[in-house]
Amino acid sequence: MTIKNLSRIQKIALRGIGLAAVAVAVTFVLSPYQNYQLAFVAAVFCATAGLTLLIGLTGQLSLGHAVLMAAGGYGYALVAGPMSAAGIGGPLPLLAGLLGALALAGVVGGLLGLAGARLKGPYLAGLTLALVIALPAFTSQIPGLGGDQGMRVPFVGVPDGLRPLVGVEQWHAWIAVVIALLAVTPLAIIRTGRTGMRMRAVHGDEVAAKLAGVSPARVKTGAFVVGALSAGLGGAVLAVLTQNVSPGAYDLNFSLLLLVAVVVGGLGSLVGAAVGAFLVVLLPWLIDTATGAMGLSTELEQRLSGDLVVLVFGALLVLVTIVWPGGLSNALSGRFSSLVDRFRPRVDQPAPQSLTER
Amino acid sequence: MTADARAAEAVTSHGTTPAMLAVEGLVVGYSGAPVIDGMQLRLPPGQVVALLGANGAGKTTLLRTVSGLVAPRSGRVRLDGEDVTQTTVEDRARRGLAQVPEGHSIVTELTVDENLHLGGLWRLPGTKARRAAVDEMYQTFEPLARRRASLGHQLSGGERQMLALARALIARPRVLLLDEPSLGLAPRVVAQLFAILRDAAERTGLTVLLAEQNVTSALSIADRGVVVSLGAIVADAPAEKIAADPALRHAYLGF
Amino acid sequence: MDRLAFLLATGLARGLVIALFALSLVIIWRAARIVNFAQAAMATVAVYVAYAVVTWTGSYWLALVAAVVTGMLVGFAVERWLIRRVPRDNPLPGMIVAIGLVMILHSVIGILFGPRHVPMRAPFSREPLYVGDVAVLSPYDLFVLLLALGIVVALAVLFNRTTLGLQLRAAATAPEVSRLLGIRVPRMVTIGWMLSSAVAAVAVLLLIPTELGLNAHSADILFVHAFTVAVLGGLDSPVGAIVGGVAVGVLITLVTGFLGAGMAPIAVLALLTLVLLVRPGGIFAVKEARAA
Amino acid sequence: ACGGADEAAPGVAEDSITIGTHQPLTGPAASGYAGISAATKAYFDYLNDNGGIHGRTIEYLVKDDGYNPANTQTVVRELVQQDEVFALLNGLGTPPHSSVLDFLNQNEVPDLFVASGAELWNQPEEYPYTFAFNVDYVVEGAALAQHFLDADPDAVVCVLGQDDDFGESFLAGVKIATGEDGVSEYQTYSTSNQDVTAQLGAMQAAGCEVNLLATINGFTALSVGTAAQMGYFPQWGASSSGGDYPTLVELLGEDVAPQLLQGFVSLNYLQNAPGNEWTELFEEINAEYNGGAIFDGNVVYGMSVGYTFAEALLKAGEDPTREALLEVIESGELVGNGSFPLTYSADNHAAYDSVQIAVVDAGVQDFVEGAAYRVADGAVTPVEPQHVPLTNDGVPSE
Amino acid sequence: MSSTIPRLEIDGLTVAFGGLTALDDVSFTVGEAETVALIGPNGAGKTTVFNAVCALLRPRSGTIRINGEPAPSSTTGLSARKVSRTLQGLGLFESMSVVENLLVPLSSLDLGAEQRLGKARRTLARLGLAEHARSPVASLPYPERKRVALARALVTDPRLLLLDEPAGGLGSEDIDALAETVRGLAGQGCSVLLVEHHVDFVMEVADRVVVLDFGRVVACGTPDEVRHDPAVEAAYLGLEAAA
Ligand SMILES: Nc1ncnc2c1ncn2[C@@H]1O[C@H](COP(=O)(O)OP(=O)(O)OP(=O)(O)O)[C@@H](O)[C@H]1O
Ligand SMILES: Nc1ncnc2c1ncn2[C@@H]1O[C@H](COP(=O)(O)OP(=O)(O)OP(=O)(O)O)[C@@H](O)[C@H]1O
Ligand SMILES: CC(C)C[C@H](N)C(=O)O
Ligand SMILES: [Mg+2]
Ligand SMILES: [Mg+2]
Repeated sequence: MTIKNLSRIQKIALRGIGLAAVAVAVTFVLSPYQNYQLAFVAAVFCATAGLTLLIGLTGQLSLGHAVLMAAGGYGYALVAGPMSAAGIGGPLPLLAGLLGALALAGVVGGLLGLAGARLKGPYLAGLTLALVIALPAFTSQIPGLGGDQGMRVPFVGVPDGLRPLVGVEQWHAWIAVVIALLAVTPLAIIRTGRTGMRMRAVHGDEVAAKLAGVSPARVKTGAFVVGALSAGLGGAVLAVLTQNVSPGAYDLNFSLLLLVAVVVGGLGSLVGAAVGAFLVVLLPWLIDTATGAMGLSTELEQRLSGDLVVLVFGALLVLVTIVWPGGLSNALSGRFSSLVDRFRPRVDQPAPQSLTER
Repeated sequence: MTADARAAEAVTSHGTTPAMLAVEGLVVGYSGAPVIDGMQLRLPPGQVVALLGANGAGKTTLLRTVSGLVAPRSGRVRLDGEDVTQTTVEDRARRGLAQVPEGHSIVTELTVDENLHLGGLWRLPGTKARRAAVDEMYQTFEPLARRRASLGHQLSGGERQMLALARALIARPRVLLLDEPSLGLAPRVVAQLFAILRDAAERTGLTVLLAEQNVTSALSIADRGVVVSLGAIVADAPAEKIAADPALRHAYLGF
Repeated sequence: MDRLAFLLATGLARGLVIALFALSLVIIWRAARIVNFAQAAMATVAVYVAYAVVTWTGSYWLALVAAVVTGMLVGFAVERWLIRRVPRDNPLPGMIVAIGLVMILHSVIGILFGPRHVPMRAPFSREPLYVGDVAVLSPYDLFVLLLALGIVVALAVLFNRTTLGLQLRAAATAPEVSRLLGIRVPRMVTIGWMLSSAVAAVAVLLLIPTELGLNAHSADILFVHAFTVAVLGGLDSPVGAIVGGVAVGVLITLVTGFLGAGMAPIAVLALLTLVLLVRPGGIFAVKEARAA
Repeated sequence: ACGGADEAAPGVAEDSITIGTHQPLTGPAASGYAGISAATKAYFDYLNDNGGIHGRTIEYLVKDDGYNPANTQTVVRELVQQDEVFALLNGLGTPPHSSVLDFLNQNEVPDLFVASGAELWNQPEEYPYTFAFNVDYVVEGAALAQHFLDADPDAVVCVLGQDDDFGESFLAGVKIATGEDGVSEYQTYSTSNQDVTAQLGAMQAAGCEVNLLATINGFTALSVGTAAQMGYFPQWGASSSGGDYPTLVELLGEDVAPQLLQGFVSLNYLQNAPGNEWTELFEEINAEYNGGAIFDGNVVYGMSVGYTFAEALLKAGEDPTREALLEVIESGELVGNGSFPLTYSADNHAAYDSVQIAVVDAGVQDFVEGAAYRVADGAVTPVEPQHVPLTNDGVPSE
Repeated sequence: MSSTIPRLEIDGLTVAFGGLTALDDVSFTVGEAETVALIGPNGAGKTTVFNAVCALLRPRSGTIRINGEPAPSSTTGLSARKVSRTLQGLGLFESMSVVENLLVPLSSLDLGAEQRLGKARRTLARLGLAEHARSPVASLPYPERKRVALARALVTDPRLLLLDEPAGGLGSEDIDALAETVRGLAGQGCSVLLVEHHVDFVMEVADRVVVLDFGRVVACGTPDEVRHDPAVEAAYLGLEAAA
């Protein structure tokens, strides 16, 4: 069987698995901290991948994507926590926790999606903004969510057999990479398939889409839900990584950072979402390391720390929007705009066997 | 020189009368090859000129270049003898150049009444004068009068087009550029509109450049027809001559 | 009962500042069809200048003038040098550039002035006047009330009764048509930005004395509330901004007073959700565009 | 987990030792606390110029976490795994620091002198590597309330608290002194909403005479200022986190602060009274090593943290290991520089259990003679302060 | 018409926008394989009829039946009932290619990917658009764009086709081609209801003409009957155009 005979979905899945395998291999050469960063990138990628589809394909501006990650984190903690406490060991709490993350994030995403289906641009942005702002209030008002301190999340240790081979951070990076694979592959499939086309249709002209039998409400809600599920998984990964989920971690700034990631990476592009995730995680560290190495005065260093990163992100956001509206992934290589694009059905290719989507 | 071309020249130059609107050596393009290539055209005051040509011939491009929405690669646009090539769209409008762009161009978030007032902003100083002109327009286009408080985006396609035309007329322009004004209008309204144009040209010396697919109607009120193809003028003659020239009609106008 | 009256009055005073800021968002929406996420940060810059003026001269009134003037200048600069370069075919790039600008302004203010709050005093007493034995508005609240109402009326007249207002509105939604009608669209958009940032600056100036003090983030929550209000009332509706602003101010105060501070953001979210479910374009939304 | 006797501990080099911290240099808490780490750093610079500890200088890596737990996670890992710090010192804030509690303990990194008054840090069984620095909020609430009740047993006592663990623990402390039903009104604020008129209106309406504040400095100023503008002048008592006079003056403005804060009650466990020998030393160090930053409670606090760490490091021996450091702290040998000697022991990781009441009079905040309380086992008892004297110009020595 | 159930049956349709009665007790039918033109002055309510049939608005009263059954209450239900419509503007998905525009309505049909693609390409070929299949619609000249809009409506093999000003803006050659296409539809059993101001085109393709004015049906009959109806001449055609 040659590559040509594979279905589009199989190709996307294979490609995803290949990339994940590369990422796993890379963990062996990374330091623990770098593995932690890699895992963090994978978690953020889960969220940006969904957000880039939401904004890029359906045109819905969500400023509350961090809340969906938080929902995933809390969903994970609410399920995995009690199981661990009850003494259940092994991979079970992790798996059940992921289901919990999917469930809670799915519900929140569904509700947001229902709202999004009715609301246009700025109105949806306003609602999601109010939601991020209200997140700490929810966690402090709903008993059991631990208020500002958030919830403890059980530690996921390296399985006994692997312990001599891999460190904790490396193990976590593996978990993160695999979950990212599971979260993003469906998005890649959706993006290039029928559903992605419908999303673009709804974005293009709602009335025409309706007349073509496409329900904007359903498409928009669906986009929110798949974005939420993926972000929820990202939130679960973060919970596992940090053994904690708290509202402060998912504030408006983080939501905006996710937005920066997808815009700078290139709206609608999954590679862009990945580039953005890397940027959002690594840039602060790079800048911090750079200012640290410059031997600035303590006072100046204190002033710059934190703020300089924000300045750079802000400048990037402005610059990219004005200079390369297609985002970095587009600007860096025109044709290579998205790896996944290469597997997009070329509609007039003579051999349509590769199009057995169902 | 063919007979046609000679006839065209006779109409074009009008002896020593200065042109109200003129384009000289105009070259316009978007990204690739020029869409309009070295065009010359002179409209004396009070003349109604039908600009004809197949879809994509460059009619819209010419009108947009004249009004300033598109910058030419080279060449000049003159309004009443003055070179306006370097001036902005809004300056040209204030000097009495009005354009009704292709496709129902109104401000959809304003009411019909507000749209009409906007039309008179520069050429009719004073609220009173504008009010009177607006009311007058309601008498001409009575469907608009019924919808005066409606927002633009509630109107039907034809109502929008009517509004765009009324708004252009209210400004009492010296030169009026119309891009497919009949689009979406009921035949009776088209007839009425063309009658108004004819009348304005004769009474107030309005100069009209009229791009139309509706060739028969357009030629029926025009003094002169200009046929463009592939960015150049291929015929320029009195309207009756164009209407009567079967070769021309067949080659460029498709009927 | 006294308590309710007190909370209502307090809510009204707070609501007016929110309303004023929301109004600035409505202005910029009407004049440029953009949600300016940078409004608060831009206004904060203006208020830093006002702070400098009040520190040098000791005059609040000069500071007020300075806030207005700087607000206009900031609006001018941002529109001319930034927003004008942004593609206008869809609303997203504008919003995103504004978000980028927020980050830039916040960090620059942070780097220049540090994280501390600097205090600013109100020009009038904030001790409430009593009606019977119910504490109601303070002189400062009255000042805010009158200023806000004055600005609202002035803007309503400007937008609905003057040709400048007509031009501003036309330029925002249909730039090409407007240019063909002789309207200097770029100038109109700039004027819209200047007006709106000036109003925002005044709102933030009025806010600071009731808060911790001036800092890069002083107006963040004001922006969130005001944006909520603008959405609640309908982005196009000045009346909606005022009514919504007062409603949200009163709601926050009542909920904080009776249920605790933690419930307030939830209450705001609930109100917003409820209103948008019933009227997706806000309470005072103009009629929806026809579908086809 | 590190190796044998001759292998150096992480962060320990021939002539330096590297430690780190996470601090809010930006974000919501920066306004109140960004000065702390700068002061600690200034103290270390002073110390290093005076020969350091056992010939080693102390390198203090300060990472900004913006008071955001997710950032805390990242920067603390960076400190531990990338920069390989010897210990974490004075990580600030309950939500941020609680998110790295497990990580630090699992990785056996000394987690010293946490900057928060939550009770979380004092759990030697579960978190053997973590030690608190602030006196906990329960102690603060109880001591403050007791002080007011000693003066007027019938006072109407009310509490305004931050809507988190800070407010709740403090309230629990107040109730130790007043009894379960002794708090007439409990109001909360949230840091995201800088308007406390509604809360103060409620307290005024409830006839509150003594308002105890579990507030950060900004909200203390806001509460006092707002109340005054409402014509409401109760007695105020504030937690040490929100009762720093210089900071409040800065927030309220120099012209009105002395009047507004006349009689303002607060408490502390550090020697920050004007004229105190430690205070004067720190003021000098501040002028010389901290760019003359405003000298407030944060500076005293930050330098005290530095001193306490230096003392621990000194006592941990010539070639310090993490184990030796913990051992020496748990041994109870550490004295610190507070109003009371440190209380660390193997089964107590709290730094202080006693506080001294301070009152503002004529623009000076000073401790009140004979007003000091110890809170232990659910009871408040009066104690005598035992000020630790300044020796060797604040450079710990054997 | 005949004993068979009409494709589209509109009975007593009344639509109001606030105070404005856009349609007032409008009734007419479109039979199987019949082409009916709906004409009338601007603002008469023609597009509103379409909007009502497509469930884009809620009528005040009246019934709409398609193949004898009540019309679907949601717009998205139309394609299942084999009803297609073009919009008065173009209403294309501007960011997509031509073939993708056609794949959107096909996406809800229960067909394999190859079948969908095949159908789209056959439809494009039929309308002479095959060479443009992969071009972005935004890059096409106006007449082609107009044809893409038509193709998108035709690709699902509708039994009832609603065309809103299909000839608007087209040159006479394109109009002739369009007339050809529309006449061909009847041959395939498709019913067409069309709104158009191009009178010659209407007269050429319509079996029957319904004339609306101020939301009421003012005339109804064969093209010839209607054309010489004085009421229609006065309200709609005007004197010159009737010539
Ligand atoms: N904005 C644009 N960018 C690129 N090419 C354009 C643009 N506008 C028009 N063109 C091209 O320029 C040529 C002339 O177009 P124009 O719209 O001027 O023709 P027209 O005569 O008005 O046609 P129609 O009768 O269809 O309105 C066409 O080939 C068209 O594709
Ligand atoms: N959503 C709406 N809100 C308010 N008025 C509307 C709405 N839709 C249509 N109308 C009004 O109803 C009337 C009928 O409109 P419709 O679009 O049906 O006209 P039409 O017959 O299609 O006209 P045209 O030939 O100009 O397209 C018009 O006066 C229009 O302004
Ligand atoms: C920084 C501390 C002294 C107080 C702070 N409120 C906390 O516990 O988070
Ligand atoms: Mg054209
Ligand atoms: Mg219509």
